[in-house]
Parts: sequence; structure tokens; C-alpha cells
Amino acid sequence: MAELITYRDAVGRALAQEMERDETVYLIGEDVAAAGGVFKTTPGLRERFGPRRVRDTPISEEAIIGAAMGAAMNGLRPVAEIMFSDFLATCWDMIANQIAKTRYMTDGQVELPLVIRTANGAGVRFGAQHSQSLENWAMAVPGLKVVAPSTPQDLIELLAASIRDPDPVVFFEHKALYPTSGPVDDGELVGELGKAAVVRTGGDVTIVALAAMVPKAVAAAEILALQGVEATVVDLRCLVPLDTQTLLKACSQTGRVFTVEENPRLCGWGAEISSIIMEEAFFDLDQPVVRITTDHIPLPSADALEDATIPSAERIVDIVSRTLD
Amino acid sequence: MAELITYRDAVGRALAQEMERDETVYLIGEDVAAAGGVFKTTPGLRERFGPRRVRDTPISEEAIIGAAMGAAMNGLRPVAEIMFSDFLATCWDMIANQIAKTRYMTDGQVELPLVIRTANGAGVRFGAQHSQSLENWAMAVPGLKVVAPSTPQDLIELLAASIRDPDPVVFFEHKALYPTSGPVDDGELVGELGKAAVVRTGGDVTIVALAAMVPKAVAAAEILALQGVEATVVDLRCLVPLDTQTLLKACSQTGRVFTVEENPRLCGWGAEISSIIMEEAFFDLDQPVVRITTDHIPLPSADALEDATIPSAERIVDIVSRTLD
Amino acid sequence: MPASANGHPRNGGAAEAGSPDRQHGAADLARRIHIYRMMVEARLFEETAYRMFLGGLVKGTAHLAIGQEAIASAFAAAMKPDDLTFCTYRGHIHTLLRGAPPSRLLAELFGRDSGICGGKGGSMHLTDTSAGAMGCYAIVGAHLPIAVGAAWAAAERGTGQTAVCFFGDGATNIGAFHEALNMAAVWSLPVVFVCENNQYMEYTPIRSVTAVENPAADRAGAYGLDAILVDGNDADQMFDTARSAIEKARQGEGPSLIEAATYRHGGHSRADPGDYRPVDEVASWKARDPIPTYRERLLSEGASAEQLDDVEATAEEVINAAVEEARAAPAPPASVIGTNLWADGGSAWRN
Amino acid sequence: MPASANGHPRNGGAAEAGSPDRQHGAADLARRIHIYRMMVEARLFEETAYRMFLGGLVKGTAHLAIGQEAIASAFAAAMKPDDLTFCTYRGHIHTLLRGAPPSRLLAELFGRDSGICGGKGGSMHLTDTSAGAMGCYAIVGAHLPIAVGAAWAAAERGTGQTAVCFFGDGATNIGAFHEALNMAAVWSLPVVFVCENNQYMEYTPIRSVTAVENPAADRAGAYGLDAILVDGNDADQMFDTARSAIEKARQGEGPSLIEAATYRHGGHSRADPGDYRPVDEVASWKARDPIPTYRERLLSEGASAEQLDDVEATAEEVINAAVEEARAAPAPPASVIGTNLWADGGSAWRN
Ligand SMILES: Cc1ncc(C[n+]2csc(CCOP(=O)(O)OP(=O)(O)O)c2C)c(N)n1
Ligand SMILES: Cc1ncc(C[n+]2csc(CCOP(=O)(O)OP(=O)(O)O)c2C)c(N)n1
Ligand SMILES: [Mg+2]
Ligand SMILES: [Mg+2]
Repeated sequence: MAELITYRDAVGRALAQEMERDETVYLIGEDVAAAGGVFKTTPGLRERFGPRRVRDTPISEEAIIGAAMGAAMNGLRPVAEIMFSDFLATCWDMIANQIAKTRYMTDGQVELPLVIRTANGAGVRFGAQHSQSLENWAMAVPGLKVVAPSTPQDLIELLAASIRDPDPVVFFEHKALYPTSGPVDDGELVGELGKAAVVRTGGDVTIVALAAMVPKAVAAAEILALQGVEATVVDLRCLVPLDTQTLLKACSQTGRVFTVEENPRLCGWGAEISSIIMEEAFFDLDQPVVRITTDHIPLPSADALEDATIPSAERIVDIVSRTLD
Repeated sequence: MAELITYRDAVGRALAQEMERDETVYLIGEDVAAAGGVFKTTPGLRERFGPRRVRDTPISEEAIIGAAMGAAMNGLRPVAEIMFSDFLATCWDMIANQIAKTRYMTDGQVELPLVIRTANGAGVRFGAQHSQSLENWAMAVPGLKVVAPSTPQDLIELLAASIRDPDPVVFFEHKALYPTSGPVDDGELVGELGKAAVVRTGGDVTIVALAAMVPKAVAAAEILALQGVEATVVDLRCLVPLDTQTLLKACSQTGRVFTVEENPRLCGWGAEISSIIMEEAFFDLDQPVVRITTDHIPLPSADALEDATIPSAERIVDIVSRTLD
Repeated sequence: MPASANGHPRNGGAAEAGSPDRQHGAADLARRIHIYRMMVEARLFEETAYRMFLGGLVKGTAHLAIGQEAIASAFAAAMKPDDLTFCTYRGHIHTLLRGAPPSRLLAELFGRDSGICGGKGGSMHLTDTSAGAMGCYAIVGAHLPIAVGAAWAAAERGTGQTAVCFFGDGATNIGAFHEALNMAAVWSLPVVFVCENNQYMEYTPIRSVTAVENPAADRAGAYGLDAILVDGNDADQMFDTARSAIEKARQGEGPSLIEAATYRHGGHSRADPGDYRPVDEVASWKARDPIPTYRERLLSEGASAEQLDDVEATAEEVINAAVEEARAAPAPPASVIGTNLWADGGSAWRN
Repeated sequence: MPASANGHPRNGGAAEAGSPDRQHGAADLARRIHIYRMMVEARLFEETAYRMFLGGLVKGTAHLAIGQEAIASAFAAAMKPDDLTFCTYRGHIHTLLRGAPPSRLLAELFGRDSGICGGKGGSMHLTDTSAGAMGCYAIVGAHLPIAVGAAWAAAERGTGQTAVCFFGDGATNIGAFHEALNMAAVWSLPVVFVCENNQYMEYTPIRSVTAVENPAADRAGAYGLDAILVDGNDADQMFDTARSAIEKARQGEGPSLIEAATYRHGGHSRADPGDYRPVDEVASWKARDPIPTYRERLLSEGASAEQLDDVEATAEEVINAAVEEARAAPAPPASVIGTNLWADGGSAWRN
């Protein structure tokens, strides 16, 4: 039986599932406990699992992430929330220099089973410091796994998989997706990191997307279908590990690939994918891989400007159509 | 008249030139003043310009960069040193969220003429937390200019240009290059940001490199020449602004492009360049753009491992030759 | 005394006052009425912003300072025109009271072309450098080091400016607070740090996550500074405190750290009802609302009811006019998306 | 009492001692000689590392703790085997004294295959989790929050462990210090913060960049903690301080912040001669070298010269043997470059 739940509620359901199963799973962050999270993703968890396992912190991002790291070194499986992904910058040393490198630098002595959950992305008029899509920051750092689901079902499966994963995971929840809903299976749900989903199949072009860009890519594909262009849409779901097999397969089937990135252009994940396809499937290509991204600017806050800046279904359709002409 | 000076001394010379010219140029950082810098790049500046204009700070990277930002808002042109580029992570919020975004968010009200100098890169056995090549971190953030010179002359010209630039610049000095020397012209030297240098011309392949990878690319080109393969070597010098014209021209002349990146692979600048060439010069290409990078791992410290990890002239030669076979 | 863009004098009240101890003379009364005017205007601005948020005109979010007006008003009165204000996302009124035009502030909240930042900033990022309002900062703690830098430049250039940096109780637990305070003290910079302790972070009481009772004052000693704990709802006490801290800064005697106890009447942001707070706590603070309290005091100390009525009526006109103006402004055109990233006016990353 | 990998008992001396006040009985003397042994071995290790650095065997860099041995030794003696040590890049001796085999430490410094981290860490990143040596951290301040996390896990799991976190005076000015101290205090965690105040950052005297005289002790109050300022060159005083702070942590009474005054005899790192320091300052601290001082005290309080001579001779043998072993070890094969990034043993980022 599949029930319809929101992406927002999926977060709490995944956490509850894992905290029920494993008493070493803890949740910390600003306002996560008594208030149930500023995005209301974690209500009821404190009541259910107690004020020690679900705990409010001071506004001390370095201490939050450092504490998660130290606790993971000493027997817990912490989930730490960084309220907005933009604030990852305030504890980036902890993430990029400490957490990511420690297992390698100690030649495997230290295991860090921890998850950093964070609200990522634009679309809610919060302006340049509360709207960034920063999956590429994490992808650029060896030693971090990077997950960014687009549906409630994927969110549960992948958050559960992230919590069970023995390696550190940065888990990007898209804040514009919180109110969206989707069907979710009953029972315990656990997915697998590193598997992309082919959410739509079509033989003409492949559109590769992530998180909030997935529904836009699907919407674009539906418009394109009306115009006689059939698109395969790949939801990457994870950037690390990256499911290059699914990508390369879709690429060889259509010969035309478009990436849709919410991040500003330079060094986005689409660049990496473009370069992989270039190196490994060059002769399958009928045309260059085309990147559709947010312009390389900070995000403006006014609704009119924000909407015109982030890739939209219309822009995707427009670029795909013009390329095919 | 050209004099031979080290890359290390070039730093001091550029700073002295600009501090002499403009009394609003200040230098702050840990151990930059009394000790002349831990890499001995700034000796004598405190004596010459006084202890107010050249000032030691506490170990407070956020305060150092925040102070530079605030001072730039209020009439100074600060140069702030972050001792190792790895430590940019400790003040990444200041750089990526504040400095980079402020002009845009204020719609041009706030100008931030400041330079963040930092010692970047590997090759001196300092291990994973003191050896990173992080130009791509800065490149990924809209609002930052990104410079990484490979020779003493370029260092002076580009540091001077960075200090004069009205926008914030992250200036990566490569620590393995400090002891290297090169000819430097007499007199005031000021370059232009956003111009790549074609440091060698050859019709068979183009090798694109940055900072410490430039001498390796040149060495590789010389070996390749012995094997009958003539390479153009492009030293990017700046990642933002990026000299795509020079790149695309070299690409169209040789049809074969190799990028040599010191950073770990994912989302490196080579990916961006590969995707640009893909989108804009696809039909000029005889083969895919090939990226030569450090593996996607933290850098091991042992000399044997470090040497085997970073791209070497031999590895470049090997990959280029194999691709041409 | 400079006129602000909407014609109301704001900064510089302090320059008139005779002595650091408040005198109950005529000049003093005028200044206090000026502070009252600012408080009233600030309150009206925030109430209006809230109404507009509920009405869907303010997009995204908005953080109101209702209940905290005495702090912003007293400081605005004590600051010289070229002094510099740094504040948080809860910064509408700080920006307004330094002299930013209310219509352009509202327009920014509405995402309009005439917004003070052209629609690129939004409610959390109001800046008017021409008024010395050097920005609202939305990442907790970030602006403390930036204010230090502005003060550093002021000291080096000998401008006589003071940087005043407002932040919340929650900001006292972030690393940037510590680094900024230490550097300001070591370099003896003209910066005044003002902790507006409204007792809560977003929903979490500050005392539940802080190792000391007074999050700022109890830490002043860690930077060699005096502990200054004041009633942030008492405009006179705030003004005296502001004036002496600014004076100290101006004299080259270094930074101050002030903790002003206050309370926000509403929730943290947007439509948060703030119901995580005990009802009687809210009631007792509302009973100490800085505005009616001050009105009564002024009346008992020489102001006439007419004068104050007039202040209120004028404020209402100002804000109403601003609303009309902002509502009438068009959305920014898409063509501005690519402007003003760089000093050359554009946003090109390549040639 | 556990045996360390090279056969020398290290941790756990504390368990024997009868009372928190030092008794001058036989068990006490044995423990003090044990501390002396550790100091001597630490000194020899560092002198050896320096010689090997000058000889080109240690690549990159090395930060020595010569002069600071009393702190590491006293704590190693006071800690239980399962307590956890977090230290800085100046961490050779902390790691050694918790029980890491000296040959494997030297091998790591030499970049050899048998290195404690397989050659992937280097001098600044020694870790031996089997000895409770949870790592040397090379970015100033980062390990304070990490130690807090380890203590948090200890408290939640009820393990009775204490996390001990060593750092320099310079680390007291970085944001992570502030955040870690506050969180540890609020959560009342079993963590002991130990500031080894050797008076200098790299080349800059700490007092020139710090707003208070005692960079850690004068800030304890900001976290509701007692100011604890001790002579870091007095092994007995250090031991008593360590024991009582660890005991407090173990009893669930929360963190301590200890500032131990000390001095490094040499430069900051590598071949730095340290000549930015006044000659007489160096001389006066060298006159207070913790090792000969302690030797004299032990002799006057019941130890025999033979006993101590024997300790010294044994230490020399241990270190010499370690050098031979490390020198003989091969470089790591290139095949390990791709191992141990992930828990699956590899480093693949794709399928
Ligand atoms: C570094 C950082 N962490 C978290 C947040 C989210 N956040 C915004 S406001 C706020 C509460 C701040 O409380 P306080 O400093 O007391 O200021 P107040 O809102 O009460 O004025 C939080 C946690 C943020 N903006 N920046
Ligand atoms: C965040 C950061 N900034 C700067 C450095 C460079 N650095 C390494 S050691 C050091 C001095 C540290 O001094 P202190 O904390 O007193 O420790 P000590 O070396 O004296 O033991 C500095 C500045 C660093 N490693 N990390
Ligand atoms: Mg507050
Ligand atoms: Mg020190």
C-alpha cells in the first residue's frame, strides 16, 4: 500500500524508522527538538525518543558538526542538522577538512558513520544567503557521500541508507520540495546510495537532473512530448557515489544529453558529468552535452527575479528545442 | 632589464610596489609582520611600511577575513593572508557568503576591493590538511575573482592587478613554487586579470594547466616534442575571469585538449573547461577533452605516495601518448 | 543634523545634548521626543510589514523588532551621521532609523524595482550606505568581524567614525563572536557591540543553550571589557549607554560590549505565533512595552500630549505614504539579474 | 594496567593512587617514576625526530614538544586506558605516551609503510585509536568540538570515558574554541580542555594578540567554569590537576579548562631556531626544564639515582630500537593510494 505523504513528513518518518531500529542514532541541531525543526521536519521526535536523543543546540555550527564527528568516533551514529545549506560554510572546515579526510588520513582507523542533513535550494524568496544549491561543494571534497532526493519515497529510502552507511553523508533536502507530496510504500524503507533513477524514458534526448530540478525536467519532458520530442529523465539522487552506468547508458541510447543544475554554473556537478560523458561516450554523442544552470550570480530575492534566474521547465524546453532545430 | 627572482620574493615585491603607491593598501595575517610570513614572503614590509599597515593577527581566520571585508567597505584596500589555502574552510562563510555576495545583494552599493592571498597546493609533504589545491572552491562561488600565477613575473603583475581591482580576489600562491625563480622585468609591473598565457606553441595537442601544473605541462611538452608530438601549453593564470577565447582558439588549432589539474577530480576547474569546450567547440575536436587530475582522494603525506598522486610530467606524457596512439 | 531621504531628521540627536548625564532641559526633551518619534515610526513600520506579509505582499520572510524599538532608536539618536550600523536580518528598523527611506525599504520587502537593493536583497538584506546603514546580515554572527573591519578602517583613516554592531543573544555562541570581540579589543577599535537579548533564538530559549546567564555581559571579561547590562526597553538608559560607548570609541579607548535586555512581542519570523513562550512571560514583557512606557515618562517630564499625538500622527502619515509608494512600484525587470555582481556593472565570468 | 604495544606500561598510573592529594608513599613514588620515565622517553623521541628531520628522514614538517613533556606525561599517567586523547600537530609525545609504538610513530614521520597511519598521515596526523590516541589535528581549534563530541558519546553510552583535549595558547582565539567550550559546559560533558600555553603561536607572542593575560584561564568564566592556571612544567602539579579534572568529568560534573604555563625549548616547527624570542626568556624557561627539575625532586624525595639512571637507559634503548625498526621499513607501495577512503576499503566515487 502506498500512502501519499509530503517530502517534509518523509524526513521525520525516516528518522523515526532509524531511531527506532538503532539506539545509537541521535539527532542534534538548532531548534530540532522542542520546536520540531524550523521547517517542521522533525516534530514529535523529541517526545518519542526523549530529549537526549533529540537535542537542541546553541547556534554553533562548528560545534554541532564537530560534536557529530567526535560522537561518530566514539560509538554513536549522529544525524546533525545544519538549518540551511548556506550555513555549511560556517563549519566547512569541520566537514571538508576533518570529517572527509579522517578515515583516509588514519588509514582506516577512524570510522565516521554520520549524516549532515541540510535544507538546500531556492524558490522560496529567501535571498542569496538562504537559497543556495551547494551539492557541488560537497561533491568536490573527497571523502563525502552526497545525496539529494527529489521525492518522499526516495527521501526515506536514502536517508535511511545514509544513516546506515558507515561513511559520512551530506544529505541535501530541498526546501522548495518540503510541501510537495508523493506516494510512499508501507513498512521499513531502505534504499541504496549511488543509484540514479530513470524517471521517464524517451529515445530522443536525455535530461539529467537533481532534487528540485527533477520535477522541472519531468514537466519539460511532458511539454516536449507534445512537440514530438521524447525525453529520458534521469534523477541522479546521489552525486557520490555517482551512477555513471545509468548515465552512460542513457547517453548512448539518445546521443543527446542536457543537464539541469540549480547551482550557479561554474564547477557545478553538470560540468563533471559533461566531462565524464565527453571522456567516455564521446563517440555516442550526436551533439555536445548542454548544461542548463542558474546564471553564475548570487540569487536575487525578489520573486520576479528569482523565478527568472532558476532553470524552469520552459527554459529547459526552449533550450532542448533550439538545440534540436 | 630582467632580473632573476624567486616566486617567494615576487610576493613581497608586488606588495611593496602597491603599498608604496597607495597608502590605503594594508596587509594583515598570522605572522605576516614581525616574522615576515611563515613562508617568508613578506619580510621587511613591516619595517618599511610600519606596524599599522603590516599587522599580525590572532589565529582568527573569520576575524581576519571579516576585518578585511569591513575595512574594504570603509576605505581601505586590505590584503589578508590566510596562511594555507586549506584554512579558507575556517572562514568560508566570510568569503563565499559575505564577500562574494555583498555587492550583488546591495545592488552595487558596497564595493569590496580586497585580496585574500593564500598558500595553496601540494608537493612539500604536508599531508591532507595543508596541501590542497582549492581554486575550484573559489571558482564555484559567483562574485569572487580567482587568480593562480605560475611564475614570479606573473605573480607580481597579477597581485598588483588584484590589489587594484575593485572586486574581491582570491589569490592562490603555490607553495611548491615559492623557491622557484624566473626573470622579472624592472619597474612597476601591473598585469591584467582574465588573460591566459600561451607559454608554448605546438600544433598537435593543447595542454591546459594552472600554477604548479604549468611547469609540469611544459616539461611534458618537451618530452613529447622528443617523441614528435608538438604541444601548445596554456597557463590559465586566472579562473575568474576566464580567458575562454585563448582556450577555444588553442582548441580549434589542435583539436586535442588535455587539462592538468592538481585538485582532486570531481568538480575541478578542468570539468568546467571541458564542458565549455564541449558546448562551444565540439565540432573542432578530434577527440574528447581528457582530464588529468589528482585522484579523488585526500592527499597522502608520505613522499612516495604524494609523488605518485599528483600529476607528473611523466603521467601527462603517458596519457597524451596513449591517447594519440 | 542631516535630513534623511524622507525629510525626517534621524541621526545626530546626540550632538545637541550637553553632557553625558541626561539633563532635563529643553534640548534634552527635544532629543527625547525625537527618540520617541523614531520608536513610533519603527513600530508602525513593523506592524505594516507584518500586515503586508500576511497580505502576501512581502515574499519569503520577515523578522520584526516589535518590542525592541528603544535600542535601535536610542542608538540612531546617539550616532553621528557618518557612523556605521551593522545589524541582522531583524534589521528593518535599524536601517529605517539611520535614515533609509521607508518607501524603498518596503519596496525591497515587496521585491520591487525601487527597493533599496533593487530587489536583490530582500527583507533580510537591507542596506543603505548613504545613510550609514551598512547592511543586515542573515548568517548569524558574520557581521561582527565585518563591523570590526569597518572600525579598523575608521581608526586607520582617522575618520572619527564608530561602527555599531547589533546582534541577538543567539549570536553570542558562535565562533565569529569570539574572534571579533578579541580582535576589536586587541586592536582597541572604535566599535560598539550591542547584544539585543530578546531571550530567544528562533524557538529555543537562550538560557537553555548558554553556559552563563547573561550571554554577552558575562563574557565581556573574556575580552578585557566591562560587563554592561542594561534595560533595553528603557530608551533613556539606552541612550546614555549608547552615547558613552560611542564616545569611548571616538576617543580611541576601544570597543564596548553592551547587553540590552528586551523582548520581541511576536514570533521569530513570518507568521510564527511565538507560542513556545510562557503566556505570563509574554504578558509581563508586553507590560514593559518601551513605547507607552516612554510616552508616559515624557508626559510626566514636560512633553505635552499634543506634541506626542502629533508625532504619532506624522509617523502614521509617513508610513502610509511609504506603503502607497512601494505598492505602486513595478517588479524589477529581468534585465537586472545580470547587473552589479562586479564593479564594472555586469556579471561576466569570461571574455 | 595495560601494556603498550612496545611493552611499556603507560596509561593508568592514576588508578593506583590513593587520594587526590599526593601521598609520598611507595605507590606514589612508583607512579612519579613512571611519569619521569614518560618524560624522558618523550624528550628522547623528540630529540630523535629532530635529528632525523635534519638528516632528511622526516619529510615535510615536524613540531616538537621539547620542554612541554610534563603536561603530556602527567595526563597520560592520570588517564584510564579507554580515555581519549585529542591533540594538535604538536602531538608526537601525546600519541606516544598513550601507548602508540614509537617505531610506528617514527615510521609515520619517515613516510614508511609501517607508519601508524600507513604514511597517509605524517607528523601532523598521528592516530592510534587502539591506544585511545584519537588524532593530532593540524587546523588550529578544530579538535575542540570533536573532543566534545567524543565526550558526548561517552556520556550517552555511559562508558565512563573522559576526553582530554590539548591545544595551544593560539587556539584560544579561534571561534571553534568558543563554540566547543560553551557546548561542553551546557551539556555538562566529560571533557578536559588543556591549554598548553607555551607563550607563542608560530612566531607571534600570544600576549600581543590576546585581549586577556591568560588566554584560557581568563576566559573560563565565559563558560561558567573555574579558572585553573597551573605550572605546566611541574609534573606533580600537573598530575594532581589532571587527576581531579578527570575525576570531575567521570563523576558527571562536567568539563574543565586548564591552562598550563610552559615553553617550547626550540622553534615552532622544522628548523625554526625560535630566535624571535628574547635570549633571557629562553634561558629562564630552560632553567625550569621539567625533566631535570623533576629528577632532582624525585631524588630528594626517595628515588635512588640508580632507579632513574635505569629509567633513562631503558628509554634510550627503546627509542634507539624504534629508530632502527623505522629506518628499515620500506616506503608504502603506490597501491595504497586508493585504499581506506571509504569503509569498504576503497576510494571509488562511481560505479
Ligand atoms: C550561522 C547561522 N545559523 C543559524 C541560522 C538560523 N537562524 C536565523 S535567526 C536564528 C536565531 C538567532 O537568534 P538571536 O541571535 O537571538 O537573534 P534574534 O533572532 O532573537 O534577534 C537562527 C538560529 C543563521 N541564520 N545563521
Ligand atoms: C586555523 C589555522 N590557522 C593557522 C594555522 C597555522 N598554524 C599552525 S600552528 C600555529 C600556531 C599555533 O599556536 P598555538 O595554538 O599556541 O600552539 P603551539 O604551536 O604553540 O603548540 C599556526 C598559526 C593552522 N594550522 N590552522
Ligand atoms: Mg534572540
Ligand atoms: Mg603556543
